[in-house]
Amino acid sequence: MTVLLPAVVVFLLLNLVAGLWRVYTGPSAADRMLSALLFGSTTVAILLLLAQWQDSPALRVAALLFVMLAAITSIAFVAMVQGGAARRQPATRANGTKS
Amino acid sequence: MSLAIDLLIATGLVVLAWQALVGGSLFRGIVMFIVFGLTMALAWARLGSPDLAMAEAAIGAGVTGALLMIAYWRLRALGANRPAPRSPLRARVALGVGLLSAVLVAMIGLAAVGAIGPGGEAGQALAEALPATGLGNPITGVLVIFRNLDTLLEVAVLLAAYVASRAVMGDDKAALPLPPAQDAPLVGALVAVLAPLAVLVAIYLLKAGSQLPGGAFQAGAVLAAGGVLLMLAGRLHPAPLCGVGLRIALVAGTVVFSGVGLIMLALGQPLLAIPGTWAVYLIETAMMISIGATLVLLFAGSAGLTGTPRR
Amino acid sequence: MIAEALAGLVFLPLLAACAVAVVPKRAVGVFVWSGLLPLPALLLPLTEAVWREGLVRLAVAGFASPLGIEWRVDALALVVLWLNALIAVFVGLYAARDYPPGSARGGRFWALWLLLTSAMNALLLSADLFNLFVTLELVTLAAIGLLVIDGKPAALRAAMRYLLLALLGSLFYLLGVALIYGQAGTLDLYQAGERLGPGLLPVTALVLMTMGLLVKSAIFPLHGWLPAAHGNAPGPVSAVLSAMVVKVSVYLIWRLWLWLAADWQPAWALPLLGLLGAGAILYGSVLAFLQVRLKMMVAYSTVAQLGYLMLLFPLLGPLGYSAASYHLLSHGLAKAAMFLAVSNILAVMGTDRLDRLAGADRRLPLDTLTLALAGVSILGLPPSGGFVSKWLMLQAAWAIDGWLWLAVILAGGLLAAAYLFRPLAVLCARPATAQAADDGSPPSATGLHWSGVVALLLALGALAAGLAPAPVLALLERGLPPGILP
Amino acid sequence: MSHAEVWVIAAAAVFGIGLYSLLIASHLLRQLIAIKVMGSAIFLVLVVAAGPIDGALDGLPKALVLTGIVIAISAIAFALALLVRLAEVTGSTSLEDEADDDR
Repeated sequence: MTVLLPAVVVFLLLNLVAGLWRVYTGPSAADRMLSALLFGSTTVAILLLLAQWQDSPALRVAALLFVMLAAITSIAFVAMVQGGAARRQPATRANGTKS
Repeated sequence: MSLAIDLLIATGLVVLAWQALVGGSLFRGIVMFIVFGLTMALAWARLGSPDLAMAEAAIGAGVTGALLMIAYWRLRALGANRPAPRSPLRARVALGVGLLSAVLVAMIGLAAVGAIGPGGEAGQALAEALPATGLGNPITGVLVIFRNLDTLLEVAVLLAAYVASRAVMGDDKAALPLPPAQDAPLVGALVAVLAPLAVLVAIYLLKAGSQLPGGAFQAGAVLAAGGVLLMLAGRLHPAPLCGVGLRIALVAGTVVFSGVGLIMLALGQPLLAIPGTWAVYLIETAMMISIGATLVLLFAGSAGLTGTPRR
Repeated sequence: MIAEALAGLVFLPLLAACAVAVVPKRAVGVFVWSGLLPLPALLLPLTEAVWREGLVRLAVAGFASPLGIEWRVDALALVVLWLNALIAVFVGLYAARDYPPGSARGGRFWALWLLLTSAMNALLLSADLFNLFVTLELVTLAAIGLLVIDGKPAALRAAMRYLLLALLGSLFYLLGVALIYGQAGTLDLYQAGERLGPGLLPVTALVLMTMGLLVKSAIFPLHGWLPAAHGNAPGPVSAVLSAMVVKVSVYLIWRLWLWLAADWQPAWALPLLGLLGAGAILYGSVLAFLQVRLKMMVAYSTVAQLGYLMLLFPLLGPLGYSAASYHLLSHGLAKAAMFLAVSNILAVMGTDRLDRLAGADRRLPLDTLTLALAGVSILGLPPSGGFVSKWLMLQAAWAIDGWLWLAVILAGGLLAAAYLFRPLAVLCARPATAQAADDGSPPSATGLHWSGVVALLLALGALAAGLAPAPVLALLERGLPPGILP
Repeated sequence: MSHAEVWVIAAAAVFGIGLYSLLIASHLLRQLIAIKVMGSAIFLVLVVAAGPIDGALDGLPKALVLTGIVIAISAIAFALALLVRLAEVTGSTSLEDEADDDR
């Protein structure tokens, strides 16, 4: 167990790197936001594993906080993109098409 | 294995900082910044500070990210997001300065880490003094009892930020535009669950803060996140005037904190002495309310808030 | 009694600011004045205690350092506290004309004004490196909020630049604090000074913190943000920015070098800091002379006068210390008076371009007088506070054979004469179309408004500082920094 | 390489990137993010450089960082309000294109 838990953490961290690639390439704002959300969920998993492995149960509360904030961020994003669309400004302008 | 975890997170921080700050579109930069904040939270978790992990996630990434997004949205609505070109010379100088500062910080940081002596004298004093207070969380102890002047002034900083933002807005401005709320069925359902949950979590964090990680700042940030949620879902609207209740909420933290401290002085105790655990809870509750209210108002970019009658 | 006075200095304005934010508009005035007017009275028992004991200490919350935060008031802190109280009250009285406490804008103005006053008092009392960071941030935010209160585009841009640089300065300061805590294990300024020695890390930390504070105090060559900010702020705000806000950062630099690093300050850096000051004096004076706007001229004059505060480092000694401290006090009073007078001129004449101000003395006799009297002190002519400080400074330079510094001080005085004489000559000149100016505008009532009297009082204060410097100098002598022997 | 060294080097790199970006970015929003990121780097240094006490990291700097986070968000929130107002009045989101009016 002492080996398995950190190994899973490393695996999840590598997972994040893959997700990061998506945030990097886009191409649409929604892609980026979606992978940022994925980032949030994976982080929750990492925090829960760390809580077990480092024996610090308080990290579970931090994980709970992450879950709640991720939901709120997603709503903020939806409002932002729809709000932009409602003002007849194409949401794609937000991502600047290409870096 | 644990070093591998640290290395991965640390590398992630560097890459994300680069992604957030250099090149690419501004919007991508903001998203990357939020992800950077979440990674910082992981770093704090690895450094054994769940308190900071929570604060970083809620304030550093969550609320700051929301503020940056709304500012971006407003700037775009103003049509003011065009980038300006830079001279290549300046970029080269900047690269030099950046590299130099990184090397400098690394050198002095490594020297500082290498030169660690017996550990912080103040930190040891903290560990010795904590049991007498009845608190289990040293961070809450520092913030509310041992170094509470910092905390009090910091709530005043938040108040100053709000008043200064109001000063920037000027008289004539009712409120800055928010993205128009959409009637999405899912949003309504989510809000119905999340808003009460935010209050519940905030109260839990406040309650837990005396013994476990948590406390007024994290709780206030969660309340603020709830308020932002209500605003984005169109349940709360920016208003040109600040109601009395809201105004009291804004200053409650400063007033209750100073009030307790000054009453103790009048009773012959030291200035800002905290009489007991009940006072800790009282002060933390007031601070939570102030922090939440101020952050929501800063997000709204307005003096006050109004609710919407049900449609 | 002392504890109550100390608490009052910070908490009275702080709670008044909260009250101003909450109460209805018509009640704002009461809280504003009850937050400001008692401040000088609170300083009286404190002055007596510092005079008697030399140092007043208070452990906030009952926890002494290293765990808690301590307040320490010595002679220097007391002098600057007095300056802050006088500026807050007198400039506040002046500001009550532009921002009536009952108005919508007034509420925000006064909340920020009181927060700023409280923050500066807290900063001056504190002996804790991190607490100083918090108070510095509060000072910065409140000051910039005041700067943009009229919403002028030029002020907004200046405020943005000021804010960015101030935040950057705070970061450098905080990095220094991190290193100090890592080495000394305490945040108390005095304790940390004892724990540390002349190693690489403490010196690096000192340099980092100083860099951050140099940005915040706009010392040449990092002064770039100051003229635009001080030149475009509303009148009373310019006065407090120039008289106090930049000064508290210099005050902190002094604290760091002469108290924290008293035993291990790198000797090579002292002339370097002096050179920065010399550069500020010469560059600021020349640019002040070249300005076409009166208010910008006064702002560049601040850049120049801040340079004298840095000359303390090469002239380190009892004389240099008294001179620099006295300069801080007298310049604060004179510059505040000057900005208020210029603000009146700007309001009545509708412009502060020097080429359009000919004959303004007819309409604004009082403000012209204030400008001239404050100029006497800035210039360093007897009898004025500026004369005392510059005379002491010359003596200090003479004593150590510092010919370079001597030359800079003298050149600064001459340049100040040049840039101050020019506007006065313009103001008192008879315009070519003298009849038109005289007929069209009878002496304005605004010129005799009590706000003008307030400005005059400040200028007279700067003069009076030259007539009776003995008590203040004696007080400063009692609180010399460690390592400086009388 | 010890854990503390990993964090310090990462913090140094983040600080350098922040300063670089602060100097080259022309959009004020980006410059503000740079300041925020540099602040996070310094917080890391503050906690790590304090060194451990009885195996765990010193608790005091953590409390300082918590204070620092709240101050940082206050400053950023005000700066954003200032930025939006600046864009509203002058149409510009940069300090570059100035023409500092001497009016």
